[in-house]
Amino acid sequence: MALLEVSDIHTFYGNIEALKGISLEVEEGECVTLIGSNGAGKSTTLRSISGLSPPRAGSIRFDGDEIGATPPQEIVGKGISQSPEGRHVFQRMTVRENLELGAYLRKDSRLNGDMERVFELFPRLKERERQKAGTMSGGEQQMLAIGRALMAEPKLLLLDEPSMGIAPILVERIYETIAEINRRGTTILLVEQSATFALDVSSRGYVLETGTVRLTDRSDALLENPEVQRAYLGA
Amino acid sequence: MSALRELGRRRYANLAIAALVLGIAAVFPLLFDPISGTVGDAIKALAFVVMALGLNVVVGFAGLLDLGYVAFYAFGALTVGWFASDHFSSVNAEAGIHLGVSEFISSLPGIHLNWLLIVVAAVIVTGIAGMLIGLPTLRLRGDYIAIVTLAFGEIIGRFAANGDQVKIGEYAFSNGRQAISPTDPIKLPFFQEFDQAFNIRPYYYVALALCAITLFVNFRLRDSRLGRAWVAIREDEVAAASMGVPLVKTKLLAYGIGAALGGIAGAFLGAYLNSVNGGQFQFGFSIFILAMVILGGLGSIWGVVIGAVVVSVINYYVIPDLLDRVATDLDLGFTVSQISFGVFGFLLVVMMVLRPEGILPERRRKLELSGEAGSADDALVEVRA
Amino acid sequence: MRLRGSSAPEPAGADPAHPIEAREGHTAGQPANGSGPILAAEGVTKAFGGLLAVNDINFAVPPRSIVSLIGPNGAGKTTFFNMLTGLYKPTLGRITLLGRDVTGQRPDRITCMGVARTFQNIRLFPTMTAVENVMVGQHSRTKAGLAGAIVRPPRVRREERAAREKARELLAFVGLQERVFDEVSINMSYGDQRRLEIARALASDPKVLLLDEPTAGMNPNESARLTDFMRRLRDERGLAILLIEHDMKVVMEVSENITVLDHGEKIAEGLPHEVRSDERVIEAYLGKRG
Amino acid sequence: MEAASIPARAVNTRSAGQLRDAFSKYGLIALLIAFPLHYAIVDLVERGTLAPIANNLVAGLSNGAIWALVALGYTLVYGIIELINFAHGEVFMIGSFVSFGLWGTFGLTLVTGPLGLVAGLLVTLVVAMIISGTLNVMIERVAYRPLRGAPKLAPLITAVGVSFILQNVGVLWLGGSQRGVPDLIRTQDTLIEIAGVTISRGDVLALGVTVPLVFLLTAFITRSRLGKAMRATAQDPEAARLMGISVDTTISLTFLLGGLLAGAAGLIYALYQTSIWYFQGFTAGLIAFTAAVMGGIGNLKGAVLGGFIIGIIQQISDARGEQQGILPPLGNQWTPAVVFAFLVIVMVFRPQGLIGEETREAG
Repeated sequence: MALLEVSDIHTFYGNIEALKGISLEVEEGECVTLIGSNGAGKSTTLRSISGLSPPRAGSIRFDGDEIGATPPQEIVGKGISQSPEGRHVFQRMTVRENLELGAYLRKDSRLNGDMERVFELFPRLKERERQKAGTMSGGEQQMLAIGRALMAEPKLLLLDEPSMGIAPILVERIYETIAEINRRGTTILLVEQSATFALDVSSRGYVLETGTVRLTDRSDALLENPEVQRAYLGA
Repeated sequence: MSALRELGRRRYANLAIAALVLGIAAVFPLLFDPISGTVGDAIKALAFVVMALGLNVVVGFAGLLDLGYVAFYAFGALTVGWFASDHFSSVNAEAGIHLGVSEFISSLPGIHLNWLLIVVAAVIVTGIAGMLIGLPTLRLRGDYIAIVTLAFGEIIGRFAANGDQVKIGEYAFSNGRQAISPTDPIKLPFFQEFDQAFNIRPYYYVALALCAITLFVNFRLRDSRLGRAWVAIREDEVAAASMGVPLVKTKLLAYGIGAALGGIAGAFLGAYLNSVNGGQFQFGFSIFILAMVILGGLGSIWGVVIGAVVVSVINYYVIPDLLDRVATDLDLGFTVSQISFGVFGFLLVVMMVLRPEGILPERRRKLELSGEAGSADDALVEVRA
Repeated sequence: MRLRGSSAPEPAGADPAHPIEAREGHTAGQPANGSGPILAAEGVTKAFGGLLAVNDINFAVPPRSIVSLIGPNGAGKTTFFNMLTGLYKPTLGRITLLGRDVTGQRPDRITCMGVARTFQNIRLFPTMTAVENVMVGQHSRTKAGLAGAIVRPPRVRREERAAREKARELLAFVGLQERVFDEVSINMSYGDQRRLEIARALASDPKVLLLDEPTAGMNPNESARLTDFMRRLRDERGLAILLIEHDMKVVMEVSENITVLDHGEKIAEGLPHEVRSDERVIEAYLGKRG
Repeated sequence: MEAASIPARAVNTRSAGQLRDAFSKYGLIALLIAFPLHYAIVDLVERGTLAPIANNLVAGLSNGAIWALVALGYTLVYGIIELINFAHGEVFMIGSFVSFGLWGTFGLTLVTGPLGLVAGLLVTLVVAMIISGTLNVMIERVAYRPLRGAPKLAPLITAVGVSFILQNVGVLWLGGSQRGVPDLIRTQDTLIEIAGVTISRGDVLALGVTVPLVFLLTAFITRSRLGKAMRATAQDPEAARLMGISVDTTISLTFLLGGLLAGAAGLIYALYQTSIWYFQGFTAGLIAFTAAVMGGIGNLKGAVLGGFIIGIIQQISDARGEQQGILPPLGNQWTPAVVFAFLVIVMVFRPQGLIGEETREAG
């Protein structure tokens, strides 16, 4: 049984159907990418999984439990954490406080160790530990958002457009780290508009189009698939 | 062209309802003694209908929460105090200024204008006051607008209450907590001067006529280019501006009209109550009128009329005659009259929580408050923010 | 910056290296005469706090043309739109409409002068019917004021009737079924809402129409219809259209000229096939191969 | 809170914009300084001493301490759900009433010994705080929470309604007029006098309770886990939910804190003013709201600063009943109008407040 099983979910904003029956699976330890153009439903899929925009129909099973109607704050406790689109770090709080909030639900005492682990992945954050998050660059904020999500010790990490609005050099760094996080055993579901990096680090990918899954394949195959390029740049 | 037919039907329906309501209202005072207290209460209730319909233009149509509506009542009533009493007793070498008033009043000192002229003056004074208050306010967020209008209302209330200390030369702004009294009775062309000692029905019919005119104005405005612009601003200010609706001007018009209607009602009450007491313009009165609008249904013209009547009935009959007796019978040790504003506050809370669209909801508000409208807008932002 | 293609009508002698000087002649106050741009931005910049959302963009919309603005998420396209329509005031730079400086004008003034727009997230007036929405769109082209509304003289009645008829014509023009004309907009289907928004924008008789992701949420069929429709607007109504769009099929098919933004900067400009094969554009969209 | 929607205020108004910008930066500060400065000059010229204005300032600070506590409640709540909790003033009023009631129950009188008095007052403080806090939480549950998704004006209207209900609870409780409170601590007694400037026992009490409470609150919000959850929710409610923070619980906690402070303020007010009545909450509420806005709503430091500023303005206005200098005679019948005039000026020219930039930046 897969760690995450999404079957035929329909998610609405008002009376607009943003997801028209999305199904996908993520196995334990995998890194899976959702790609597609703007408005294809990638972010909505993540939001449905994390509970922010619960689906109106269909089922989401995580680790054997149905979580389609569970509120987000409880889903975090079950082991899914998300780095949301646009980062959404707490601007007026320090890097350290942001990371502490990432571990909000954890009662154990290994926080400091975990924070060191995040600092090890993102040495930049260590340098800025006492700085207000809002004063950092977009790339640093992205690192913080990912680090914050890791602090929840998730079984499944949802990353929404980690490259958005970030300088190319930093994008590379962030993707190296994402690959590293996955190597260390965290399952990752990734949403990305810039497909190349994402497909490089993931094993499988889904191509979304207007709220449906257009095709799915191994990442290397998708990279070569002319249809993927067409989806982005038109024929 | 089914839409036009539909519109036509609606118009006739409204006319029919209006004729029926006004007809019943016209017969009402004949059922009572000419100086019956019930008719007196009804007269005040009719003035409140005018005010509630005025506030409805601001809050219901344009969506601007005004918590200082009492200011316009104050200005309207003060207009009577200034121009229909001996308040400015030394003008014209104590001979007074008189225009279109009865022979007896013509012999009194002070400024005495015919009531119709005073209504015109009140419209001008309150309209200008409304725009002056509105101008600096309207750039603000909705909840800030509410507080600033409240502050203005309180400031003006303070000026009225301590107006005896505010003097330009020898002329005071008001008589302070000592009322400006007596004010002149209403006199209309072709009619005898209204004499409250024998018959208050003429006042009733004047109030009813004001209601009818106000209703007419409300309906006309609602179904006009301006009315559409108000709804547009209320529902999406950014989109409205992008469609060419000038925000400040359009909002100011709503303020001005609401203020003018409040002023007209104030001018009527000032004359009917025979005195203008500077201490009476308090925040509670704004809430009293707001409760009528909320209870009836924000934006719904007939709803607001019902709301005004219901709240007036509660205020003049249910609380003093029914609830107070119950309280006395149960020996509660207090009267409900003491806490009448608490009752109106309670009405506000209950209505907003249980039936925010009011007794007789307006079609649009029902959609807005049910949470269907507007949700799509915010949500789609999330799709590709 | 890349050279413009020849098919896009450009101000005579426009030199891409010196765009501001090049356009000076057209901004001196004379109206566009078919050769100058209808809408032009010169060195337009918007900073939010320390963040440069849009940086020094030069841009022109020639008359009777369809030009597009593309770029990845967060590139600053909508911010740029909001400056063109007066919702944001540029931090630096100048925006001209038919040669008149409109930088920082109020949005309703800009609409009145001939710029209309739609919104990325559809911003209809939810409880108004389709016809009423379009009638609000005519606000700047109708006159009835306070007294007119109350007295309703024949002039106002005529205006009202004409506005209503024009609204229905526009709704039919954008392809809405007559049965939804009096439907409250919140209850309309998504595609119909998109169409209605365009009708509402057209109601102000614009010279330039700004469409912000009009095909978002449409299926390929609907998108294709919209593409045809944009051409009709240009050819039949003589409109200039500025399009923000993520559906590249639509963009490539319909645009005469494409400008690409990334991180608030213009990274490319040119004909569709030029833009498509531009290395920087591919990188911006797909990411650089490491 | 929705990231990409265009805030209404972004719709720019061009004319008078620059003038307003300039005024909003310096004009307000200048105005605030000019007000006491005017009377300082008057005192110096007419009486040759600065003692009267200095005494105004001292009394103003004590008053301001009360407003600061109430203002913190407005600012906390506004920071987290963007609602002007109109009923907050009444929660403060209930704090005064509870304190008064408890003194009767405990039998605290003018002759109670110092030990008993201190113990009695401390117990009163705790109970008043708890009751006001609980009341505030209940108000949120009943009147605001059901309207969480509704248009913003809906909860504001219920807030006004709740305010009226509580005022009338006050009327039933202690009647419709001012009620004298035993002057338990002999408020007016001078503790220190320097060059005609007196510091009374009341001044010490007001600041002595307020300052530690403000520090406690600050420490709670900056250091504790729940405090961090509050700040996180205020900054980005959706991201807070992704951290596992329950937004409902956090909002309740915010109302609790605001209520606790209002309860403490109620007790100080009763002791300090030695008279209480049902209407005190309405005026105090608006004064404190003005303070919160003046400081920059959503900003704790700002609320405290605003509280002190408004306290001083109010005290000066109360004390200057005769014509002095270029300003007309004021006096306490005009004080609300003076405070509201400042409210209007702040709202119109600098709605973000004096140090408002730190709060709620866009996005």
